[in-house]
Amino acid sequence: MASYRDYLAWERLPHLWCAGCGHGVILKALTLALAALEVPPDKVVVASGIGCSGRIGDYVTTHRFQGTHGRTLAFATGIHLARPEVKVICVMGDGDAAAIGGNHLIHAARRNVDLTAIVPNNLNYGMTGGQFSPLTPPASISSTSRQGKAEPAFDICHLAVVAGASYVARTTVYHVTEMQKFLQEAILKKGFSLLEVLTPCPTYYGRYNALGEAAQMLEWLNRSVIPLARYRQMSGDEARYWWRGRLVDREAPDFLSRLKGAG
Amino acid sequence: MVILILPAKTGKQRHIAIHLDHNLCKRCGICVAFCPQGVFVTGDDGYPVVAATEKCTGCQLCFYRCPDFAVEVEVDK
Amino acid sequence: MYWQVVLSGNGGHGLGLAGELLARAAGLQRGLYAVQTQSYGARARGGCSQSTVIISSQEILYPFVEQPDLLLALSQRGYERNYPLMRGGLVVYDQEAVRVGTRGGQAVEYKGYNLLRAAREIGDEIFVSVLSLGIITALTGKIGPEDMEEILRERISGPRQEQNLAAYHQGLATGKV
Amino acid sequence: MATFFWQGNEACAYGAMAAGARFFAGYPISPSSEIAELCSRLLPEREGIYVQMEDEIASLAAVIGASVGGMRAFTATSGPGFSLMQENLGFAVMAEVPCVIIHAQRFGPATGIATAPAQADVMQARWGTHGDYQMLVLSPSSVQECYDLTVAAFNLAERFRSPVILLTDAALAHLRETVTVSDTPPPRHCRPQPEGDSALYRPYAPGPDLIPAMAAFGDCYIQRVTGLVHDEQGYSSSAPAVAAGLVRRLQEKILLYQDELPSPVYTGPEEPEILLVSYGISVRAAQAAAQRAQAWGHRVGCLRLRALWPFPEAVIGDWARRVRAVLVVEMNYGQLRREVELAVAGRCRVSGVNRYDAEVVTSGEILAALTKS
Repeated sequence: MASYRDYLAWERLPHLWCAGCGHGVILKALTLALAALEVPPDKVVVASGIGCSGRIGDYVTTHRFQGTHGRTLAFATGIHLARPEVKVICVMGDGDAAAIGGNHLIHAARRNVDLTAIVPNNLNYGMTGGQFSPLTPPASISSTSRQGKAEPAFDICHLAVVAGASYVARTTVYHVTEMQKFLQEAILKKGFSLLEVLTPCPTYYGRYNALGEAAQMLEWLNRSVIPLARYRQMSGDEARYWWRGRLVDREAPDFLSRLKGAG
Repeated sequence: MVILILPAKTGKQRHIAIHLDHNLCKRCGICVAFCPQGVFVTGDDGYPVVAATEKCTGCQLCFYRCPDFAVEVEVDK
Repeated sequence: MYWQVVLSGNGGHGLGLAGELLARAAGLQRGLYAVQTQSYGARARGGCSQSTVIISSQEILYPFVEQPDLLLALSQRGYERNYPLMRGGLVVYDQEAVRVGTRGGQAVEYKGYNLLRAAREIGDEIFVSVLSLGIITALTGKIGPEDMEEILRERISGPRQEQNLAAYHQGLATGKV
Repeated sequence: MATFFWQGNEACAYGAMAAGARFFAGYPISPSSEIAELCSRLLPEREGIYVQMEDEIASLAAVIGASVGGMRAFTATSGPGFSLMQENLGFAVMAEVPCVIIHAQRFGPATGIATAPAQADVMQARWGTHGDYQMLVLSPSSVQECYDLTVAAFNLAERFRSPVILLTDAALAHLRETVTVSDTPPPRHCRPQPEGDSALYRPYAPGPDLIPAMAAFGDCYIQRVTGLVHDEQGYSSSAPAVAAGLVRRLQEKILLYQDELPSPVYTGPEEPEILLVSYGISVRAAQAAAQRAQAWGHRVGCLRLRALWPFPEAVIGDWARRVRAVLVVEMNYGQLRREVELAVAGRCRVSGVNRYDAEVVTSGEILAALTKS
């Protein structure tokens, strides 16, 4: 039986992420998921972009691809089409996936490319010093919104659903068991799957918004999310929570099947 | 590498070993805060200390929650 | 031989294809050197369109027409744009679409036909290009009529082949008169 | 031997097929779109993949991904799209991913004139992406060369583990000429493959000729690809020694083997007095002008550059000792002329024949310039 240890480049640890950063939790969940599914390391590509989450490839024993900022899904589309037998798992932060890479996300979901996209959403650009991202909640303090973020945020999960993804879910690093389950479902899903994981950035977002240290931030995340079913019954002001759960899980032909069908 | 191995016996006759790796630990305090049984306390140097091994139920939450691969809980049935 | 041809008119006249057919008929069928270009505006129908062909017995260094020896003018604009470059040769033009009142070169010969009307009578204005190729083939004698027909059969297949061949033969007959 | 009557764009697409390309990702743009159109038909017939991406950034990204997946991959574009590709062009340099970019130059800057030719992107091709690097750039001047140099571009990409740019232009892209194709497929150079114990494979350890062996994703050799400065294992690093070693190897792996690139071709009298230096479609006017000048008894020769970058500095330097003047014929305000001046280093006079009005330069213009030289 495979162990998560087989997927982790131990000699590369400790990783570069800050104390209390949730990226390590997501990395562990990924290695556990791959072990549980018994996917051989040489049949996995971990593809990432730029920013804190972009470094994830430095810590795995699988194939690794780190592209340019925001373009991960476009690179991954090429990798997948050339090597469909390999699982391509894309890890992109909120800035990576929703800002500079937003268009690629829409089109990867629309084509329903058989990729797994994990979006660790730490609500800001950590690597560059805590600037706001499209997914930063409005009124948040960041290093580029000292008076509070003027822009609204958007729901990247609903975007992926509308665009055509086969599987979309959201959870947090607080909900480790749920994260594990969703991750395995996402990896197994044929077609485009997206898992958004809310994760603490105590160094910037937590500090700027007085949310406390890592443990307090996790508690804050736990208080800030509610199950999807309950969220759907809410309206108006109450809907300021994040929902968590499985937003869509549906069957649709993936991009390569369509290409081969047309070819 | 510093590894503290603390074998423990619960009432249910399970052998539990909690491994803490100081080389990997970044002292974020998550294991201390979230252990449902209060197994960990924070030491003077900021690192977690296993204070009450006998309370550990082997639930593994500290392992899943640790962002730094610094905690492992071995449970022998 | 160094023969420079300009086929000018509007988008939808099939001039790009006509240029290609002319060059292929010359270049591939008779061992001559041939090059072809065509103007590319926005790739929508309508508007000015032009195709040029050079046919030469020697390797063609410069592939663009500098001084046309033959001008097919299916639009006034195409005519105005090209006739000042001519120092001789032949202008084949559509009598309804082009007024050649402002004639250019001294040694230039003019032949007017109702090309577009004839094409429409065959079924579509697009047949004007192949009809004109028939006329040019007959008038100039630079291309073997059977070579042109072979290329036509090779390049245009499907339901439109017959109409195109009809247009070509009508052109040949018209040019011989 | 078979002969075809192809457009420049068609010759590029067929050249890519002959070179073994099986993946095309692109975004429609004039005047290169016929390449995409043709590939959408030719590739599925050959068990290959045609994919139309959401923009040119994504197109080159997908090409790079497919190449690391083990396929020979390419894209085609023009100025505005080429500008967007600069980001991932640099990535391909840094990560050493073989790929081919066919760039049919059009009139610019910006949207310019979408269907009119220019040769104003020769410097962008060399220096467009940021950082310190060498770029491999080829420039065909006939439809035959569109075919031949596309084949060469794929082989050079594999040989050097580098992107290779094929610079055509709007005039050449749509010019139809006869192309002769050999019945036997052209020789194929393949990227070096890892051998031996997979546990010992280091993705960026230099092999023969400084080129690292390249595993594909899915092989038992674990491949690590990144655009960050990386060590031989493919792990990111910010150590100065690692950075310096990487930049030096990226430069030297090309500079030390520059003579493997298609060399400049000279036509004209043995001892010319004046040398026309040109590339791309402008060569055609230069050759016609040289021929006419020779017919009038002038000793004018023409040097046709096939590889623009790395610049054939030594060849130009040698010619500068033998001629009275060099005229650089190009369709821009004077881009490659500066490079020629550097190579000539004052040994003879250098001037330019430049056309920048969206029309192809004519032999008459060159002859007029010759009389002044």
